[in-house]
Amino acid sequence: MRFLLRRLALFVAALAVISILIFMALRVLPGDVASVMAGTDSPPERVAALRSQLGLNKPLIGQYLDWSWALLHGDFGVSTLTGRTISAQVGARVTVTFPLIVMGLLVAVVIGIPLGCASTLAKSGRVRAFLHALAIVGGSIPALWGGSLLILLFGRGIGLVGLFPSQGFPQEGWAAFSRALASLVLPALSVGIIVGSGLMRYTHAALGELLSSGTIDMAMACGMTRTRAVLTVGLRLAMPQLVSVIGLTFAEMITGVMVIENLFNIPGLGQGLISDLGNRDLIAVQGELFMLAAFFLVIGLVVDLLHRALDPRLNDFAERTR
Amino acid sequence: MSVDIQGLSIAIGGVSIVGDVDVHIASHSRVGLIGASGSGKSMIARAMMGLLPTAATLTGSIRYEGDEIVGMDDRALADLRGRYVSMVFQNPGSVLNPVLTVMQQVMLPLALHFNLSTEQRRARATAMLAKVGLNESFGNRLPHQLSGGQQQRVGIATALVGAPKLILADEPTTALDSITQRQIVRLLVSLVDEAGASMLFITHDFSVLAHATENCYVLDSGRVIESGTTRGLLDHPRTPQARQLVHAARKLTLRADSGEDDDVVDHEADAEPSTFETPDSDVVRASPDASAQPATTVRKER
Amino acid sequence: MKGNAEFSNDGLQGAAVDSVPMVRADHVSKRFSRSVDGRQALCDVSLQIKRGESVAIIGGSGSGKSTLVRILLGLETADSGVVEFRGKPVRDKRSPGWRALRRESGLVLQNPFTSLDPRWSVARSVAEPLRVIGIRGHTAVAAAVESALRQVGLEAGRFMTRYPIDLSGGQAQRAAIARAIVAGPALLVADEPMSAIDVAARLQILEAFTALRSARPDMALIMVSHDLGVVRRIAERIIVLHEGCIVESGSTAAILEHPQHAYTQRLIEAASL
Amino acid sequence: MTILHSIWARAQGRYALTVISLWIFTALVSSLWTPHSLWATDGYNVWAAPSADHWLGTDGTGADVFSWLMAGSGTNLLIVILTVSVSAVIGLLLIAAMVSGAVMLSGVTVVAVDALISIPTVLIALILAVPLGASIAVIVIACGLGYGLNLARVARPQALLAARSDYVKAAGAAGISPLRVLLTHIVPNAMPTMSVQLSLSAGTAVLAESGLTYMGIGVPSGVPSWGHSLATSVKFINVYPLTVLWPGLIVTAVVVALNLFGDALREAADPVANPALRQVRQRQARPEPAQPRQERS
Repeated sequence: MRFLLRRLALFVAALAVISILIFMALRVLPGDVASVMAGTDSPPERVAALRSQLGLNKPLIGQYLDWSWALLHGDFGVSTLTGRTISAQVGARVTVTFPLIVMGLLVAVVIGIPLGCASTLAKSGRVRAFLHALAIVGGSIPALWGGSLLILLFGRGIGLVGLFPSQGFPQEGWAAFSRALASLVLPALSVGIIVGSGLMRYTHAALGELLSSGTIDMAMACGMTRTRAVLTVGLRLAMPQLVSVIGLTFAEMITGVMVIENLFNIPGLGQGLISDLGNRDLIAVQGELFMLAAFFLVIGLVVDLLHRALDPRLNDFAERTR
Repeated sequence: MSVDIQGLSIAIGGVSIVGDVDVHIASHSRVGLIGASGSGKSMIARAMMGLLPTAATLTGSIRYEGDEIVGMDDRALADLRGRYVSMVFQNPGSVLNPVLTVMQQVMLPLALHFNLSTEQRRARATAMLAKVGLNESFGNRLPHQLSGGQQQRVGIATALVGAPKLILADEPTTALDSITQRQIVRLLVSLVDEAGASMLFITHDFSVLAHATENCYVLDSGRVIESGTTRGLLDHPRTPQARQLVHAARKLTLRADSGEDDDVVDHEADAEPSTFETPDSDVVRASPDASAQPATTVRKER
Repeated sequence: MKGNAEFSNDGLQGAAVDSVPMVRADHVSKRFSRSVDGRQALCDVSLQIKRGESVAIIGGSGSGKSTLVRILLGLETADSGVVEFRGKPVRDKRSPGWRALRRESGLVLQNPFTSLDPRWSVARSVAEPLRVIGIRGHTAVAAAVESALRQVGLEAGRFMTRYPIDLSGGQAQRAAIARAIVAGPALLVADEPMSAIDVAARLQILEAFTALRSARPDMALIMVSHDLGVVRRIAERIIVLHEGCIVESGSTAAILEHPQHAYTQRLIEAASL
Repeated sequence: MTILHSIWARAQGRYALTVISLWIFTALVSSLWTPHSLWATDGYNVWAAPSADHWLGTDGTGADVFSWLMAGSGTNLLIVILTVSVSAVIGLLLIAAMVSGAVMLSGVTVVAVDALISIPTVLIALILAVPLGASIAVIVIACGLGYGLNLARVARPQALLAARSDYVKAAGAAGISPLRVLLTHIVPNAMPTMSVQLSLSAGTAVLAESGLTYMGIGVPSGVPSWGHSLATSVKFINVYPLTVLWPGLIVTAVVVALNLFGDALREAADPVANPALRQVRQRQARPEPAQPRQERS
């Protein structure tokens, strides 16, 4: 129990640190935030109006407290460019990015874990070597290139075999469910394959370690075949590690998603953030960065707690940490 | 169950670990396999259980009651393991499944080989745990919450719960302190005899072997160099390696009487073990031999 | 609880009172860091070890013998009681006697394969303590290492450049002993040096210790073990530890011939062939 | 030299060493000479197919693709070297804190690493991009921090094992200072895992460069890099699909080489795993002692 409180306390502390980091990043800008946002040649009174609207003339600490207080109420401020509240803007993008991440993770898990097990269990050395090589090459393809290859192969209109749309996302979003889903297939594949090979290598390493431990021998001595022992006992013991690996993969995946969203022109968080950054809509960027950071801190917390729960020795060990 | 091993050779990556070994274990008999570390003794036990590493190559024959097991596929071997042949491992702490409670571990072989209801399995497992001196309260403990001796008792219970006909004990006492060692050996011997099974006991220490087995084979770098009754070997070891093992065992232990050691072992019977309530390990049932001394429980007044 | 002071000094009165004892512990107690039932790892232990004396501390697992040794070496702090090395307290890093104890003590641990750094050659491992006593010159270090290896029966030429992975159990443990004695310590502590290796190798280690006893008569030796048979040839005096308390102590012959306490009797029975 | 020798002995090692040395060689040469000047644009010869004059054809502005890729190798090499060193320093500092005696320090560091590691490097890069704009510093700091955390987390088990080992206890008992124990015992024993992780991070840094540059927060637009070449050719993928092949192939080949180099390095540089290394150190050791040898034991 003590561990849980310590971990939660640190989660909140990390959230605070990240918010300060993001806040400072915007304030340390060469020149003043308002003038940058208003555009270089805009008249001074426009800049002054912007300044007061954003409350920039208050001392830094005051600004930070206002912002974080608003954050607690889920109000991420209003984008000066579009006039829409940031939370609405982000809300729309999340409905695109989140399914993409989930589909990507699915592809990664479906590729990674079975092939990871196969590369450990396969009888013939050649199969093991081939799968190992596949994992290394798969993990070395830049997201950008992987995506473009998939477009060239399967993209509708240019690809050899036009199966899936290679660009864009239906205007009406998920209303046109089938078209929306189809447009996410290629992006999910390109993200999933790359992250999947990483998962495959982690699974291979985790299982490999376990094979040499006596626990598999004990399970076999009780009457299990080697394969069954590895798949039941082995996987169960590797579960804590695999969970934290999937958590890590989730974080790695966002890099891929951001690139893929821009490549496939998918209106998700990634593309939105980049365009906001491009047009210097700093308030929007500030809100979006914080939301993403909070999202990943939560993922980290959940993965860490799951890891402890799955491994009885750990939470016992945590109780009596010497 | 009688076991016949003929011309058994094991090699890993081209390096020969065991070379042309012949071993016979009559049913209801306890046979020892002794050799320095690295002599390949554990490898023979693993071969008998089909637990050899995938890179190992095996030739020769191992027959249980006449049925050849070399060449059997893993599925057929798995049906044997835990039902007819079972194994007690050296380091129970690193072998017992860390996420299974004691009860779940002991019930595993039953679940794999017999279709019993959960209650029957639980009852049989509880009875087995009592036999190895672990009462109810140990049922839902996890391996890392047990002492070395208690972990090995769980290992023995798991090996014996399926009433196998052959027990392979691979250095079961090496990781334990001297008092627990003697308790575990006595426990194994009594349970094996009670079940009418036969046992192959592997160790590097003659003093442990003297208590556990009737006859034994001496192994040196993968070859059987000598065999005979354990007592006979202790008194007159022929080969230099056996002599060295006996010499070392003598030097490192006390005589029954603690006079200066001489090479001839006096034959008066071992002092009968009596029941002692020892705080750091659980009550030891007096072994079923006839002349049990009256239980004298002496505890130092605190 | 009867103070067991009388255990610690029986049989000593007769000996000429040496200068200050090499190691002295007075009413040392220590609770398990998170003991559930308040059981004590060490309860009120007192003992004295003179210069050049060889003492065995015997007990089963959980008897607190390793904790006692770590406290005697100042590597662990007792809850209560006093521990002194050559008359100076060694409670922790800041105690006056601690630095001297580090320089003048050698420690041999149980498992030879983990007590040598796998990525260091034998020569470099054995030479490690020399830095602390200021021997840095290449030839001086090499000479000290060679003589230490020779004392434990390892032929310097062959073993100096070997790595632990190429050594047998017996050889690795002897290299660990060489490391413990290379700086000429006044006190050598061996914490169950033989229980992790097989019988044949154990004999080599026993011979190494007996050779050391004769080569360095004025070096005190504390041998911790759970096996009476092993220590019989080494120790002049035996202290039996059971559940953190000294239950019996005396000369080796006395203990082996007339064990008083039931636990000692069981230790003897467990160690007889 | 023996380490390189042992790496060369294995097929994977050979591939890794050839690709990496080729990369370093091209990076050095490119700083002096490229087939065509990077700025020699030729309006009439835009998107030309590979020809004798332009080995890999030309890009949208008519500049020589091959020269840009050559020049790019220098930038990427610089980024990889900086990122790996930053992450090595951060990783070592974190490990030192995690295995240190002070329970408070090690406890907090362990949990802090677990918490912060869930922040993806791209997010850190984005935060840094706001003040710094697109620059190599963004990549190096973001990746260095991210991989440093990762390095500490992956190498922690080895480091803890070493810290709690008997040889560290023995060194402590002999009076060796904790800092010296850390540098001579704990770090070398965590080194095999760390060397693999560092070469993995080198590979990921190359991949990250291409991603971040495409998103406009990596290498500034004027500076040649593989990410830059990839980003420009991807924009016209439906018109000139071929041009996308070259940068992607180079990056993948290099990242594969870095990964294989990591695996090979782990075996080759570790005396425990590499018997050849042990023989060599024996020959380098002092020659046989002169005095007569008597076999005693």
